[in-house]
Amino acid sequence: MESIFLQQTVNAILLGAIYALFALGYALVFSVLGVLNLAHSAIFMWGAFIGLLAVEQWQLPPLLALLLGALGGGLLSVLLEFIAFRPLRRRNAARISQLISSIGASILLVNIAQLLFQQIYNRTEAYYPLDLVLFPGMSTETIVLDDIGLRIQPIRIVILVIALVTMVLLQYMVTRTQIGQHMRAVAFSERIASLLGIPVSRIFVLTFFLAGIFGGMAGMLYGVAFRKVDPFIGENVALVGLTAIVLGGMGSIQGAVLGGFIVAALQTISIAAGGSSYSNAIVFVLLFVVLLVRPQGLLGQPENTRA
Amino acid sequence: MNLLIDALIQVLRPIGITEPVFQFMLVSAILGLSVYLTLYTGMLSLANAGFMAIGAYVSVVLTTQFDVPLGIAMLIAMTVCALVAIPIGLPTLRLKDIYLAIATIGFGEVIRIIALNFDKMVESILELFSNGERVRFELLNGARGIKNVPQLTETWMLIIFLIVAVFLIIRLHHSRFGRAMSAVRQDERAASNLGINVVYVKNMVFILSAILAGAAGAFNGHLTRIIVPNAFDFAKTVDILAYAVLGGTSTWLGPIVGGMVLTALPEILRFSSQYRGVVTGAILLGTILFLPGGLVNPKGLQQVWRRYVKREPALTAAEEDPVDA
Amino acid sequence: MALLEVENLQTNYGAIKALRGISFMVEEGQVVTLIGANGAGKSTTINTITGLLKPVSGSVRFMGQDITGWRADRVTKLRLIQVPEGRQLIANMSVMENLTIGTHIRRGEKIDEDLANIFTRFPRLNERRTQKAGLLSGGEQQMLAVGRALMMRPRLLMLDEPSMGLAPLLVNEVFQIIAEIKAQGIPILLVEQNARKALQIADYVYVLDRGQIVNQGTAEELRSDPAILSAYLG
Amino acid sequence: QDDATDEAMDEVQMGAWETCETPDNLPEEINLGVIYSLSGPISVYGGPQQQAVQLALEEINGSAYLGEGTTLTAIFEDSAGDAEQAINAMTKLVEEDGVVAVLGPTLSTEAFSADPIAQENGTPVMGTSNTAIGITDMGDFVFRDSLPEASVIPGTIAQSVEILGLERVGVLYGDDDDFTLSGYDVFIEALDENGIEIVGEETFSREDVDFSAQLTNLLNNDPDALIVSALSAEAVQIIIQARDLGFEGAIIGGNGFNSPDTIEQTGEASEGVIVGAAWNVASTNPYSEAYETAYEEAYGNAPDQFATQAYTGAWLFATAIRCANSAERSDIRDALAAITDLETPLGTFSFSETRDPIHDPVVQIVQDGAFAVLGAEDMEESE
Amino acid sequence: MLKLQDVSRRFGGLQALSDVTITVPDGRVVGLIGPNGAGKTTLINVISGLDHPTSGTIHFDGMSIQKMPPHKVTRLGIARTYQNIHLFGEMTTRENLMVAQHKRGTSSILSSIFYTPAFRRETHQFEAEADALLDQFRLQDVAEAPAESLPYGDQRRLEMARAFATEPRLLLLDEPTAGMNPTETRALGDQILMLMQSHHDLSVLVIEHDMSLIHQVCDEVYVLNFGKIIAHGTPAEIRDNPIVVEAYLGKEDSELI
Ligand SMILES: Nc1ncnc2c1ncn2[C@@H]1O[C@H](COP(=O)(O)OP(=O)(O)OP(=O)(O)O)[C@@H](O)[C@H]1O
Ligand SMILES: Nc1ncnc2c1ncn2[C@@H]1O[C@H](COP(=O)(O)OP(=O)(O)OP(=O)(O)O)[C@@H](O)[C@H]1O
Ligand SMILES: [Mg+2]
Ligand SMILES: [Mg+2]
Repeated sequence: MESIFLQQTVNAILLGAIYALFALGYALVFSVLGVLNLAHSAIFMWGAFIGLLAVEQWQLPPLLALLLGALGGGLLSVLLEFIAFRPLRRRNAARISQLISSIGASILLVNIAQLLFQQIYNRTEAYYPLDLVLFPGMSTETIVLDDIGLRIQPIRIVILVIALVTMVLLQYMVTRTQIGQHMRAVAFSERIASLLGIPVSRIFVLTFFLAGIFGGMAGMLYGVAFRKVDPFIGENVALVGLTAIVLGGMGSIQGAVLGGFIVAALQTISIAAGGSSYSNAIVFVLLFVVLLVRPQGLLGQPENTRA
Repeated sequence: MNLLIDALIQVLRPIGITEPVFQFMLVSAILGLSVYLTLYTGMLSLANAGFMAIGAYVSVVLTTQFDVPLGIAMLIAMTVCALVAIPIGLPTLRLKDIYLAIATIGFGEVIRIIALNFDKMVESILELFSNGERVRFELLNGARGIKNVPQLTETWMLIIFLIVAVFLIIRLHHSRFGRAMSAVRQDERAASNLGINVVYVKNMVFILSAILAGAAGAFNGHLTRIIVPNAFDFAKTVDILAYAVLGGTSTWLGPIVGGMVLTALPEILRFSSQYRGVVTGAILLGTILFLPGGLVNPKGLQQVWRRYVKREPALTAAEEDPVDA
Repeated sequence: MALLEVENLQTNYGAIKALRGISFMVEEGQVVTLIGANGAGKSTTINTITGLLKPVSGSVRFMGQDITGWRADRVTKLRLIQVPEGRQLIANMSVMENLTIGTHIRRGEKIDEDLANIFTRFPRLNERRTQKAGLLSGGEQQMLAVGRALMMRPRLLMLDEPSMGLAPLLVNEVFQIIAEIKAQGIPILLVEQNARKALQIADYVYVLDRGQIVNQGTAEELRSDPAILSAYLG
Repeated sequence: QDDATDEAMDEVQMGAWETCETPDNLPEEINLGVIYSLSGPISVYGGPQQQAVQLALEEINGSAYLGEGTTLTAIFEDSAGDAEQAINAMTKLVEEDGVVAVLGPTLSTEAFSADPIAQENGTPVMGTSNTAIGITDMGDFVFRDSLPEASVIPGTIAQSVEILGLERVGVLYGDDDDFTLSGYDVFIEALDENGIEIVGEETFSREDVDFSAQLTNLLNNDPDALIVSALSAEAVQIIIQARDLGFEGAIIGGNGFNSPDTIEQTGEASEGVIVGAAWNVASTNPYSEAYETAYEEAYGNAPDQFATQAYTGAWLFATAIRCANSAERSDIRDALAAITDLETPLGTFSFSETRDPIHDPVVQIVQDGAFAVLGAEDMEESE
Repeated sequence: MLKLQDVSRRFGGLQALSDVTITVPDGRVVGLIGPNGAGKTTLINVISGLDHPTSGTIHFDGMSIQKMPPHKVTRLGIARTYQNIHLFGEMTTRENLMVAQHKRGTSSILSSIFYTPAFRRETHQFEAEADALLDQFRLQDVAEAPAESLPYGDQRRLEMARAFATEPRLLLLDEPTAGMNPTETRALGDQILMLMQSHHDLSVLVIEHDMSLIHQVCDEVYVLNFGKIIAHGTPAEIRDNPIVVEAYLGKEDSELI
């Protein structure tokens, strides 16, 4: 009983790391734009896809592939800013139309990926090689700690570390650096930011680039961890990611990470308690309760406005 | 009426709109109206897929298990939706924007999961009272769905329902309640200080929206011959939102047009075979970029006219974003 | 060559013609005031100069450079600083952050010194330095807006109704600050409803009405103009 | 020499289908409607199905199977895994395009929505991956060549129990999908019949990728074997993760395990995996081998079961048309219903009274990185 | 009559109001002045129900209202304007007024759906009233323009007109003349006086920094500083009160007036 508890805890933490990494990029764009970028999950998928092509078709070393996946995600994300968001902002369109344009972009990206999969693999799924090691010297053997009854795959630990490091770096950047301050100013109001001499357009591009990097990286790591990649893997995490950032508090970096871990923990707990059919329902019920008590999410800030 | 519909279908057939497609377009139009009501009141509620599921399941169980006529089954389904909307809306509608959106998406997901596990849940409850004997209970059949649902929905019913709904919404807009809806959207605090019971307005609208979604679900359930929980998932929610926003939310006509266009689009685009998805995405993106206010948006069309046809210089007003809005 | 030269500026909001071709200038070291009724186009003028709005025609030259149609952040980098109407603070940042956020456009030295100056002038801000700007009272917000602009060391400061919503004591304070800024040789373009005080401090005055300049002159000239007296001085 | 084997293969292949005289009464072009999920997540299954049908049609037309001058053309429609689109596609094919028969749709759910349209219009329709109960009850024009789980799983369980001596098993299944849920029901029934103790049941959802929590739960009860009702997309993950968690017993699955990926993508982890299915890549039936070679040659990867059933479905329709010597929908239906003991890649194939398929399923186990008939060794030993 | 007894409001560590006791008698215009951040807006917020006091009681005509939601407070006859304009920007001027008539409407949704005579009568009556208000507040010219496109001064007047359209017996005005020039300010003062004349039991609580307006319209004035009432009296008394001069007016202004 003790060992199963320990194993489930580890399961939850490792799953949470992936959710968290994905949610980070989501949260970043939302906090700066105030817009949900529903195409973020497509970026995630493209990160996994590019990484796959890199190791599988171009035979590049996996670390380089990770870099390419992240970079590809970043560039695609910037592209999204140019084609799906900027034109609408320029015309002062309602935020909700930006949401819809991101859906359009997402459909486009997923379908392009599907065509490419078909071209390259003759079907719409493909796998990362079985014995892929992320960096030289890394083991693919499951780590077995028999005396406490624990088994962990090394790759998941790597993902956990990457997620945590990324979170700390991002948090530092946003709260401690000038760029971060400028991002928050733009997030609050482009108009005010521009009156403070902040190059608004450049900040947007940067934000999208960073978010894309996180999305792409998360996708690539997800691919490495679970190996199967298809044009639709983004849909698996889209709702989870959304739940995570809302639960944690929109616009809060730690919130996104915390949310990711909580969602994973809840899913795991409900499965461990014998409720695998209800695990997602339980997640949403908790979300519901949290929002009723703290409408701004766990780490979110209350609205700073007055009558 | 039927003659008219037939004639209309004859005209539309060459572009790929057959009668079933037309029926689904009408259902989408109702869904569009459902989300329009909440958006018009400033609530980004995405519970529509959930209420659609409730409407579909309740009405289908009634017509298939209890031989209730469709009309009455629909009324009951709509009532159930309204009753469910009350306890959901009261706590949830205090939330704003994306928080409301995700909480209501959560509602939809929970409904879907309940539908998936309903039989199992009832079974285990019944087992509590039966001395541990294994009980079989089959009503919703989980993922297998309810099969062989009679196709009771007729095109004319959908058209009449839509006309009545539009009529009521127009009248609603002209009532003081309609003005209150708009006021709540634009400035909740000011509205409450003018004597508008914001909680009441929001909840009423949420209920109305739930009723419309429930009706759409009931119609839809009696069109597809089978209902399964996964038909009412997150993707459906996103679709419904897209109906309203792509169509434009400044008038009731927008969501109707949006729902119909978005539903017809994949059928019209069948000729593009494997490029269908890409083309759909590109059209959606292109439309919203050109017409950010949606397809039906008088102001936006004027702007586009000025900008692209008359080639006047672009508008110059920068975004107003006061500190305390 | 004047510091700021505005020539025949025309700006529209859609079909509404808010500016119908106005021309004026601000010389080094001057305080120039724009007065005019509500909706005359004063804010529109300032916003067009800073690049928040694009003019339909006309030109804006600053320090000899044609900046017509530049984006606001580029204009601001020239340290042509606007204190916008309605304060426009970053509500979710602290007072302190609001004060320092614009300082990236100047060189780093003496920021602390300037900050100390601001705090002596507005002790209220010092007390609230960690509070979120959005929760400040109206007057506190106005002080913060002026403070923020000063922290950017403007070459030309454009103030859009800086005394709006301030207690009499603070109105005096603000005008005193304006006088001090003027004394430091920083030129100011001031938009004011409080014409009495504005005329006291101004070197030159333009009167705006429905998007056009209908009168102009030195402060003394206008103070003795009976039409102005009755319309703006009450 | 290669050519020679190719030819020999062709012979085997073509020989199988030539049950009736070459027809002489057919129009130049016969349109066959095909509805598969070609976009969206289900396209993983729909895509190969489409390719298999294309392959079949090339062979059919290339060999003038329907007589010189007659071509069988497929009109492919995408249903995107969506019941509404399936209805729309079926309406278009049956009412607008006037096809003589329809293959598909991919999902049972789609079939329940769309097949009645074919039935109403007297157009034969054949499911090639619908395994739910009640599909063919929709009417006498509704066929399927996909063996329902109920015809496969009981045998799988009985054999596994006998050979491996199972006593306690854990069950893992997808509960939001008709296919996996039907599989689960049949598994449970079969386990019951064999008196096997179920030490745990866990569920997952379509497209899940992490099954560690469920598996940890199940393995905690020390089962002899894991019974899995999943689609191939999840099967690979489940096998790998179960082994990662230290499970060494048998993993028994249905259709879902029955894909080339099961071995390719799980490597050593697949040792001891038992697959009971309508058809398997490793099938030694000569018709199946010939088909498989042709498929691999055309598309570069091995077919899965659904593709094979789609391929067979296209051939079955062609055979019905040939035997009916008519392109009339009702004639085709009658000829189809009359098919008995036809040699196909699925084995010796007949339609039952209820238009369901009758042929032998296969139960195989992964040994030394390859599928082998379950119990083959024991049988050899005992001989 | 409005009566506040020992009203306090804390925001975390900040005591925005402490033990404020004031009375606004019927038919009187009461001024509320004080330095920026003194708590004036907070006071109006707790009266109008947008915010609630941490302690103390508020009575309006003997009814305790300190816990009431805003719409109920309004229905009792208390209306307000905002320091930062809060109009319904997408609605026209006239529609803004019609929203304010909401609470007086008796027509049900059903009657409007069926367009009953009662509904039509009510609509006509409201339209006529709206026209009268447009006249009274000099907004006829912009009646059909969207509120967001109005010049600032017009917006301020519209806010007041809108508050007045709820037919209040107590009107709370938060800096109604901010951004107006002296001429406009005086006109607004006249407007308030006119309202007082035509509505006998109307009372007004007005926050202002413009002392000329205070002198023009107020019967009595409270002075708030750091959340406390530091002075109360007629405008003239206040002007000469040294504490007020020190905390609020400054030398120059008291001399000027
Ligand atoms: N966003 C806008 N959309 C449409 N019209 C506008 C907008 N902003 C201002 N206007 C119009 O432009 C004209 C000039 O407005 P502006 O704000 O420049 O006046 P102002 O002189 O600053 O007045 P105030 O003293 O009230 O601030 C007014 O008629 C106003 O109605
Ligand atoms: N929601 C809030 N949270 C925290 N502090 C607040 C909040 N609302 C007001 N305050 C603080 O309470 C004090 C009083 O604010 P209030 O707005 O009532 O001042 P005021 O008298 O209206 O000033 P002004 O004349 O400048 O408008 C201020 O210091 C303000 O920062
Ligand atoms: Mg202005
Ligand atoms: Mg105030």
